[in-house]
Amino acid sequence: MPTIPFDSRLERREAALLAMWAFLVTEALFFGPLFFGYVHGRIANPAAFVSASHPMHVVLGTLNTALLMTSSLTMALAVRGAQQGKAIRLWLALTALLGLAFLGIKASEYWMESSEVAKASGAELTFYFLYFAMTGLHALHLTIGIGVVAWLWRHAARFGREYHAPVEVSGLYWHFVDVVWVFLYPMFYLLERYNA
Amino acid sequence: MVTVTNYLSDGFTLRSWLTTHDHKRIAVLYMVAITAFFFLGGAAATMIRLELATPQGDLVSADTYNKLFTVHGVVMVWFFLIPSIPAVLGNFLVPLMIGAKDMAFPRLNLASWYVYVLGGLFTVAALVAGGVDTGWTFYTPYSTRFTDSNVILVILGVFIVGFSSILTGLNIIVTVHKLRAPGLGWFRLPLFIWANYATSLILLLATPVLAMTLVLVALERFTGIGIFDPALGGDPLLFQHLFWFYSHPAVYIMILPAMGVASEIIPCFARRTVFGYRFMAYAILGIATLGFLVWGHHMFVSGQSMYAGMVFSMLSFLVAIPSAIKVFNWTATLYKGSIFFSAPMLYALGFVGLFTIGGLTGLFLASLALDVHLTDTYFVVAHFHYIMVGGSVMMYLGALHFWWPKISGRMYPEMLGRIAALTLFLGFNLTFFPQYLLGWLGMPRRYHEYPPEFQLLNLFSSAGAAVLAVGYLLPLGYLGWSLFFGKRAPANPWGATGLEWQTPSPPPKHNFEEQPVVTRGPYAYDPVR
Amino acid sequence: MSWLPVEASDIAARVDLLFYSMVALTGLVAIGLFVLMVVFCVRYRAGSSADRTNPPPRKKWLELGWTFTPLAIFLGIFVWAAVVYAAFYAGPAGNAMTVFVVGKQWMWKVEHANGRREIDELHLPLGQPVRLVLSTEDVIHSFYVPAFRIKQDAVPGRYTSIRFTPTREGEYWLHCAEYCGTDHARMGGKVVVMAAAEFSRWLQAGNENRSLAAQGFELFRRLGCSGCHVDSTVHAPDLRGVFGRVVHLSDGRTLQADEAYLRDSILLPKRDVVAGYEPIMPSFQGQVDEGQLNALVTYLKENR
Amino acid sequence: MTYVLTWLALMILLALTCASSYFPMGPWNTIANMGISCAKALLIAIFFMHLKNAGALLRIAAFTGLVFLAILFGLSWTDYATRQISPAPWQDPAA
Repeated sequence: MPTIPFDSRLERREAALLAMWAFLVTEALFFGPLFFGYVHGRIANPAAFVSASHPMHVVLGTLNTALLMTSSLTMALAVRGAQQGKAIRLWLALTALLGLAFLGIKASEYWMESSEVAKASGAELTFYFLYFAMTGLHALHLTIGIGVVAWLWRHAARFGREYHAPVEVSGLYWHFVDVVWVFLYPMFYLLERYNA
Repeated sequence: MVTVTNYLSDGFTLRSWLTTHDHKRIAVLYMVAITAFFFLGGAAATMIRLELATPQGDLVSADTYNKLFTVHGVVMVWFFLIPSIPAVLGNFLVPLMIGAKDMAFPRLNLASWYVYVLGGLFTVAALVAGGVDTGWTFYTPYSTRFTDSNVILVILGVFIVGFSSILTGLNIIVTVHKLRAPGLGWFRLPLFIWANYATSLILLLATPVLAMTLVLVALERFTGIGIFDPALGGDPLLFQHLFWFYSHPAVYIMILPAMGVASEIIPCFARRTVFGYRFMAYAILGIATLGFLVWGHHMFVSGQSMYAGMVFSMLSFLVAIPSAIKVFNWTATLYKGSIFFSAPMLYALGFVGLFTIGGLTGLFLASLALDVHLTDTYFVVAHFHYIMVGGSVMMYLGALHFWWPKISGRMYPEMLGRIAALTLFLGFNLTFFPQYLLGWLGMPRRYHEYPPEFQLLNLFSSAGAAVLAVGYLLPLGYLGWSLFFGKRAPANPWGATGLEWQTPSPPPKHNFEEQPVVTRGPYAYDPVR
Repeated sequence: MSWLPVEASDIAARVDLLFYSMVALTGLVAIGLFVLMVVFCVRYRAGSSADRTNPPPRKKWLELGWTFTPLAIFLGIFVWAAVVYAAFYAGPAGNAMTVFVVGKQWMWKVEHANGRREIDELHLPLGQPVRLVLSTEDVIHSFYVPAFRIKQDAVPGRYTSIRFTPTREGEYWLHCAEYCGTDHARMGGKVVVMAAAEFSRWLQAGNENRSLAAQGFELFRRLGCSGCHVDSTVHAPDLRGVFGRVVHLSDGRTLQADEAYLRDSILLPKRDVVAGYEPIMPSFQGQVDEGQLNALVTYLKENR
Repeated sequence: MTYVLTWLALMILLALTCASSYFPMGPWNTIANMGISCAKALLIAIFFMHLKNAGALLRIAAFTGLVFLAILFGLSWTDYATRQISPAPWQDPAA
């Protein structure tokens, strides 16, 4: 058993929250080069980025955004439920299911887009490269998030008014993944839609 | 006398070490691992200096030479220097110095060591598979399109070890915030804690950028598409911006903890409080922050805009100021002290001298017009070795000597310690000072062969490297020897003031028999003794 | 060997003045500091009888002093160095002689305006301002002549340039300073600075190639440029005397037709379309190499 | 209740950002999209991630991330904004 360096659960919770926020800062900077690469690419090759974005399935993308934001709502409700000592399994299950639905739709989009990629040339390739890298990394994060939520679901009985730091911390992570998508959505789906 | 189990006698099996959650044992694990990598990187350096003893490329082939300096850079930067003080001494001392039982997340702490080892294995695998020849900087498009060496494997190794750094940094930050002993306010913290805290901030903020940038290189290499490819509207300089956004602050990851160590050792052996404690603490934070604003000074001739060069040059001069403050304050700490020249103090004084030279020559490189001539020559090589080897490695060794009694419970042989410190100081200057001259005379770096007129200075440098090698092997020998035959160390052999000295040597598993309470600031040494 | 590197360009003298001033300044600071450290170490060694009453824990004016004095000095050095740096890039364009340099693993290919080419050597006339235009066929290289104190990276996908004036006859080392693979250390040669008359003899002698402008004219026909740009029914701008002219673009901008603009127009014709014309010109990216591009631009410059 | 309102606001913003992209507004399309994204991110951070009730330390942590991203973007942009590029033909060796 490791030494527990904290004197109380309260201290431990505060440490966990700080650690998660610090980790999310790291995550934000982890995405940094990709976002910067996108900004550079789009300013250097505006036309290619627009033409490459038009085959994106804007309906599916919008639906996915809605799903993910709804999952953030259910996750927030799960966190509050845990803090108040209420049952949270339903909220956790909904969160995970919404996440899975997102991944399913994303996968079908990947499938449909593969033919567009084959036709692309020049800086359009850069657009697709960034699209797959960024949404792929996001999907990876979401997959980890779903795993974490499933773990919380399994151990839901342990959490209550006294001890709920793991739910809170996982919630922060889930919302962060949501925030990333909030930026990815207009970056890849909404370029000069009026010309599409 | 009651015998308390100390952390070392808390189990002798390999298993008890490899599954430990004790920050002190994890520190020892790190020490063993980075020592191995230090000698691996050192072996590469030895080969480099042997090759450069003559102008012709006669010892190894050009390809082998390129792989040697790449290995030297990759191993020394990511597998030795960056984890050296934070992961070994930071791990060992941060909880002790702030009166905590352990790091905030002991399991995570152990995990970060395993992550480090995993990253190391990938890197070693890349070496076994034939090495990599991009230099530690992985500049595109050479790394993405042209070399046929094991770039992806090494990138994977560096990517993984980056997460070890991030986890260590996370742990230190949360520990310093949440686990300080009662009464230990921020301005009562030892400067070593300030330094490791600031270092951890950099680890957290800079490392992820490197990790992603290297992933982009690997992806570009793998898929043939990428944002650094000019044929697709990308920009090779984009890589350099992202790379140096990490790699310049990385220099401060290496030097800040060394500054922290010097700030512990100098007051202790001058028997007086550190001069200008608050300025020292602010300078540490200043260096950590300003260090993020200067990366473009690596790119003055890269095709970066002239105006951006000017912005980065000015910011680079600004970051020199907190460094200057620290040097002045250390010197002023000697004033009216009562100075003992024990081995750790010799290392610390040597550190101040070498860091001063390294820092002052940094000003040359921050000056735009001079950098055009000096960049990518041996002047740069000399400059950063003065900072990283003369600074960080000297102080890592100084710290090992200073806290050796605490870590091992044994005293090292003092006279040998002093001899090693002097040997290193002389060997170091003999090795690297001629390289300043070589750079000024125009010898480019990463050269396997060079014009014959540079031979004399290169010979000095290679001879110095031999002295330096002796200087590194000496401590390995006598510190190892002292583990078994050294005199048993008392709790506080130096009469130092830090909390870590108020617990037995070596410390018990939970660090303190009872929770220490802090009632005064650090470095409260009696003025006269 | 000499302990001081030769100064063979106008820039070198200015760089050296800055360098030696900084050596003096930092040397003074370092020596002062080391003397102080040694004095303190001797005077306050344990057991000495020196006075140790009231060691100051801090001295605000002293600390502020050694914060702001270096700041002022540093800003001075910054300005000095920046002014010299600007001369590398933003010197007067006027009478500079342009030489094209192409880096390639592991050689430097040089092409003079009249078409004379050389490899791993660069001949220059004494006292003539020179503008090197650098590009690369593969990885990043860096053109480094220590005696001139110049260094400039050649970056894939674009041209970079640097200016200087050779001021001393002789042969000097030319190196590649940016690591570029296996034979990086062997990528280099020499720069030969000769008297102006001797240089023009050298330039003419052994020149098997026709002038760059003549090559450009041939390309202008072969690639079909003349089909549209010369007396044609296709509505395309007449290019006679275009160099240096102010051009009005279809989106309202105006710019001067310099070399960069001509190059852009060949490679990325849709970017800056001249007012009154349709964007119908195809891109020649990938069809012309940089040598041919240089020839075309030189032809356009001389076609008045 | 706060949560549901936040969610509603997010959905309205989503509709806005999606709809706006069908009206040609030149550079303002991008500005609107990014502005709305920032607003959404702020809503999530403040309400779902509880920055509203968080202590100073957590707020500083969140802010630090933004500041350093801004440094990465801003200082790099001092180069891109002032760089003059003459493109040269360069071919991928593999192609």
